Amino acid sequence: MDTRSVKTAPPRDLGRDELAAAVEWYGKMVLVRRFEEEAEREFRRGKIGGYLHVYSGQEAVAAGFLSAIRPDDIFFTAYRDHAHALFRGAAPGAVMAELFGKATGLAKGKGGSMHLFDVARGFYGGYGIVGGHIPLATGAAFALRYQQADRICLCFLGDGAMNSGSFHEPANLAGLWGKQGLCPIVYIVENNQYAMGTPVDRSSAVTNLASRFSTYGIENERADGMDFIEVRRLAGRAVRRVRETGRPYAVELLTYRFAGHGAADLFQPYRTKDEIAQARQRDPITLLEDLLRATGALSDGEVKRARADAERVVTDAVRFAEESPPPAPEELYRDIYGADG
Amino acid sequence: MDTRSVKTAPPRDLGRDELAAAVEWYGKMVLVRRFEEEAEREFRRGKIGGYLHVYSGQEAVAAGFLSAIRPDDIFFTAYRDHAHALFRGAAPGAVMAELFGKATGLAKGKGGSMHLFDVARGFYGGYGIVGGHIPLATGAAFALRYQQADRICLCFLGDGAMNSGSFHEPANLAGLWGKQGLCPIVYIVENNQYAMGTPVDRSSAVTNLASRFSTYGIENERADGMDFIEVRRLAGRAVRRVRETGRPYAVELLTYRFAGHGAADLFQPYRTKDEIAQARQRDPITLLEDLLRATGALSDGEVKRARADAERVVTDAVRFAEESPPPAPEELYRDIYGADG
Amino acid sequence: MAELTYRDALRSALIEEMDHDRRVILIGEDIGVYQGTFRVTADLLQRYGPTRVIDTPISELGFVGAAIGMAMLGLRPVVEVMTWNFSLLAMDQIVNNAAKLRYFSGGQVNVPLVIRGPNGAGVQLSAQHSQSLEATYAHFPGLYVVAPATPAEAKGLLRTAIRSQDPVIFLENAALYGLKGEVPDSDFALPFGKAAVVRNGRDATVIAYSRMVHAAVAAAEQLAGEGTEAEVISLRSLRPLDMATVVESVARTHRAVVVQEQWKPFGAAAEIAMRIYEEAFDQLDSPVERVTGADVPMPYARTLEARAVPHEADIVAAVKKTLGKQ
Amino acid sequence: MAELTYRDALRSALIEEMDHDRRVILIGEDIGVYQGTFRVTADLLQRYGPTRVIDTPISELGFVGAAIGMAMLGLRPVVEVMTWNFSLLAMDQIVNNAAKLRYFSGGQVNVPLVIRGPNGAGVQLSAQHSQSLEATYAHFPGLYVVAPATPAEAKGLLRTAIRSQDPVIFLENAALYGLKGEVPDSDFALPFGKAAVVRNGRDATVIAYSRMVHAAVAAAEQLAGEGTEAEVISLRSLRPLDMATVVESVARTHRAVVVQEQWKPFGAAAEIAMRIYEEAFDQLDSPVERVTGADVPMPYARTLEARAVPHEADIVAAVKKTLGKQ
Ligand SMILES: Cc1ncc(C[n+]2csc(CCOP(=O)(O)OP(=O)(O)O)c2C)c(N)n1
Ligand SMILES: Cc1ncc(C[n+]2csc(CCOP(=O)(O)OP(=O)(O)O)c2C)c(N)n1
Ligand SMILES: [Mg+2]
Ligand SMILES: [Mg+2]
Repeated sequence: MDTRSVKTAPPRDLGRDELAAAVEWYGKMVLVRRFEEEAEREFRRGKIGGYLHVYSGQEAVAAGFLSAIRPDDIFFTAYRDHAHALFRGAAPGAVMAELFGKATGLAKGKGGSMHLFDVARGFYGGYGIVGGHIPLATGAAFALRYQQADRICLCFLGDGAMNSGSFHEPANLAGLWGKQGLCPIVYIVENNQYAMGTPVDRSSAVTNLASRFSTYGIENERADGMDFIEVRRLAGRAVRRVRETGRPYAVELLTYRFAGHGAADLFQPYRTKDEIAQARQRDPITLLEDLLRATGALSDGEVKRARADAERVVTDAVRFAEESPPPAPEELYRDIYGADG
Repeated sequence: MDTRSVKTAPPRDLGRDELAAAVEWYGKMVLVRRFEEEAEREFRRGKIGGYLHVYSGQEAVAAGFLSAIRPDDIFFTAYRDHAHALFRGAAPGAVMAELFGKATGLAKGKGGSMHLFDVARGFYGGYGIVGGHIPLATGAAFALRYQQADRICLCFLGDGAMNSGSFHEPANLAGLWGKQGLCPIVYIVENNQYAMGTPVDRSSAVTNLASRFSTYGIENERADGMDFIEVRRLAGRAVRRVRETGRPYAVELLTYRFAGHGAADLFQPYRTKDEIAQARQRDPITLLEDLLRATGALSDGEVKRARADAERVVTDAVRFAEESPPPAPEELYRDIYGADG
Repeated sequence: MAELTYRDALRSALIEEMDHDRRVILIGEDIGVYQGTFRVTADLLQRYGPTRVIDTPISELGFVGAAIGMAMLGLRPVVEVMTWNFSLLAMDQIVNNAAKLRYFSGGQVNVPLVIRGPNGAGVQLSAQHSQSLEATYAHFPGLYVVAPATPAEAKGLLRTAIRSQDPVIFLENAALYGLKGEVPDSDFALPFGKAAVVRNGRDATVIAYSRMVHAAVAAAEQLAGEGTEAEVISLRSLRPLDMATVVESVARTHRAVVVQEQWKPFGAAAEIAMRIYEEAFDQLDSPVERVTGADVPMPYARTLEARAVPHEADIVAAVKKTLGKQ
Repeated sequence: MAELTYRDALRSALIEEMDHDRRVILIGEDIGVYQGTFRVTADLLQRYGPTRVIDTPISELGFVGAAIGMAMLGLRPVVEVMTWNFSLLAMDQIVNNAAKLRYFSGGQVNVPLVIRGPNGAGVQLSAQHSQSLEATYAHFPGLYVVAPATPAEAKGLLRTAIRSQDPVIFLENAALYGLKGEVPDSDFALPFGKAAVVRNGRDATVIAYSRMVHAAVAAAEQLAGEGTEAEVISLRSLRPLDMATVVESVARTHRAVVVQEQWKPFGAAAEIAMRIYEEAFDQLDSPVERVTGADVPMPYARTLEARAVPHEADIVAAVKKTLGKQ
């Protein structure tokens, strides 16, 4: 476990805008956490089927990056994707409805938890085959630049994904295309220390995952993924640079998954309760909350309100999902081929 | 082209054994070169079908390594495999017969040029899918150590193969297994500057291919692949170390393919005649010949005899192949399943 | 005889083979410390240690390929794919190396390899995680493809698979892991290419494999209530296909229904049905019927998923159709 | 009308689509500087530059996946696989992303992608380089699978493929690249799912695709000399299958022979034949025959390879068998 091997500089001199953003994203992070807790509950209640992978513990990563991109930028991630959709502004009701398999879900109930999509907001999906989205994101980045846009692409991936050919091959393509300024992508390795039950040092022959990008000529850095302010600053720099140069960039963010791998991972024989408890001491939401309280940007009342807001939004989302109809039977045969099919 | 970016130290102080081996392997290299020229001719005469990839220019690589291993060691390579079979002692007639598709061929005429095998001599084959043999070799190395043998495995691969997931995934496995001393393998990158028509700087985001192994925790070095003595010394060190530690090791050998990619690659629009001519100035056979002449180990007469021997062996091989029968029709249905099938 | 779950039947075959043959080793993602996603390998790391129970990174191509190399050198690796869906990443290794190595080496190497894991749709796992890939693999010469339906079949076939000299595609089913059944003790093995008549009947033959055998038996029971006696065959292996058993049955019943879970086009049922036409045409009193899943990527929503996979009722309807009772 | 080779027909479709639509780009190994292994893309790098004709490293999974991502963002990539054999490395991307993305995104994305290259056995390329993968791909909903037999079909279908909103598996054939034939000028396109009767006959229907169409026509000509008139259908697309044309023909001839180059088990002919039974059972006067390759990995030796693939004579024999003339 080396979450703490990366030092977190106490963020001084927070600018006005930065502070405002931090307060706003604090609220979103509270919402996401509450949403995930509820999703786990609904899974146990049998309202949600299939696999369910929650994001608790990693919020600062997606929040930091998604707070730093433009509305017309795009991103891809794996199956641990609820937070990404919510942070980007997808309606919590539509996200919950997707988990419930309802017609009003983000993907009409056809994708489920692992396949959230909100293309109108630049969210190009949630994918279930580990690493399988990395080639797509790389090609998408090329397409953006080919279209002469200065839009960029983010690709979130797990530590486990880095051992797949689905990582290696597109990373090399990105390195090559980047030389011509044709690959504006940021690879964001969410190193939450585990791929299911396998810790990084048993899945990867080197544990500094950021360094792996050097072999593709992709500049990279490694940072604390628990500190929202730091992630957001780093994201701002990375995004600006990628937008300007059309060259890929990579970051490894050290974070931790508080919950089991998925809702079925109950016993977690691969780690101790102690380890989890220790990691929770650097809960990204608490860290941000403490900081904002310290700077006076957040009062007790506001914290309470954020929590109450989250409660209300999630309750509404569940109600919306519950009350939504299942997909119409004929949906089974729709969306296989386009209009010409 | 950076074949010359690696300096060749003029090998002084050649030991007695080293000198004897060099003379012996000089003869083998002359044979291999002559064999390949003849194979190309037989291809044009329609005696050989399918694909034909010759090794001319790269002889010092396979010779250097195959002269440095034990009879009970094993190795895998890709489709450019005639030299590997011949250096290891496969009967030239059986190799040529395989190219001719005859029953007396190394693989009974079923494999052809790309799939030479001589398992009795530890040669575990020739493979046609670029990179596809790298996982096999890695697993084979594990198996050797699992069986408590101190045998080792060599895995020859091309520069082009390094961009495939078929390289990345087993390299990481080797790095991991090596930590427990369970992966006695040497990866030998035969960097002949091209993958078909694609030079290394257009196929790989970094052109120092050896360095790529560092990301798997595999120690590595880069060297001149045209100098037999140097390759053989390096091979001796690498093999000893791998045998002792059970850890993988990697070398990138800078070499050059004198012929087209395959017999069908006639026009070679991707490189100039000049470039080839320049590379030929460091022909590994001439380099060795010059050195051995300079040390007095090789006389004019011996050079002539080596060439005459090669001529005779190749002529015999062709005659053997010509006169051999094609596989019996019932061979079509044999060797699909084992005795239990 | 002992009553075992399908999971424990598999696990006991692994244990018995590992106990008697040190060449047998296990490789896969989270099979050791994590105890296996479906707990088929539970406690085996503790029992055999980390060189015989090897947890791998997420590198399907790499570890399947490495297992082939181990097999070439004389080990007998049993690879777990967490689900068969992920095996598509290793398809080149399976199809271009494992299946063909013996052939293109002119018989110089064996590849005694088993790849096992759950195949087919589960509980709302949606499009990328619900495929049933038997037709995809059974197409390729050089592979064995088996799909046990019961704990006894699971154990008997896994034994044979581990002892085979050739690569075996061993298709389990997540919905069956908890299923209980009698399993013979002692050195029990089932040969490949031998189907089993699991229910006798004179009116029609229903041919199925894996989970669909149970749907077929349930359908047959329902039909029995209406006076129709359907014979049910569990194929057990798809490559090779035991057509002798199928033809013998169809020669008695004169009607055949072939059931598969996966979508219809170019699926396993097409081949099985075609073989019936080729080998028993004159015995048929009505066209062979196929019962299959819907030709769609698997949807997530429970309601849609239920419509995408075949049910007992579909088999009942198909049998009736062959009998002109529709 | 112009006389073009199959190769030039493909090339002209690429050029015309690239000229009129900047979203069309080409990606593959050695398609640019090297001019393409089979020269289908000759000179196109010079014509369109390196951002539209992209030479890639040996990374089939990576560049097919990247092309899917480009397609999702609105480009229309045409990927060349040097041969379809190598596509197995990209199978996960093709089957789990390209084919299913529209579905699991609930219709939010299109994947207008073409993957093209030679399929089938060539000249002694042996086991790893001689596969014919149409059944493997046609199994999966969400894909189109086409296999042109003539220059006109090649051009007309490639046009439609490039304009399609969905991924197209475009199966060429190395033995056909040099074949000449008339190709309509102007804006010529052929719809998917529409087979063609390429030779009329009243006695039996031979159904084929790609290279086997020519073997079927040759067989029909030979049969004609003996007084038997076989109708030959070029299927053009395998997903979807145009059963209307097939059934219409079989309703006239009452006999059907289905031809495929690949080994038999779980191959394309099984599905096509089964569909004939399902949709034209009552029209048949004899069992549907399959003509296929041998069920073996392709051997290298010329003599063995010749025995492994189906020939004109096998088709002749099969037609005669349907006519009871054996
Ligand atoms: C190719 C593939 N292999 C295996 C799986 C099963 N699986 C699902 S998630 C997972 C672990 C992934 O770990 P990581 O990439 O670190 O992401 P995290 O779950 O930590 O977010 C595995 C092995 C899969 N979905 N795809
Ligand atoms: C997976 C795969 N893709 C493409 C090919 C076609 N192909 C055969 S050899 C080759 C180039 C390989 O280059 P390299 O690895 O450098 O080996 P070299 O030919 O230089 O010895 C290519 C692209 C193949 N055989 N396998
Ligand atoms: Mg992780
Ligand atoms: Mg090369």
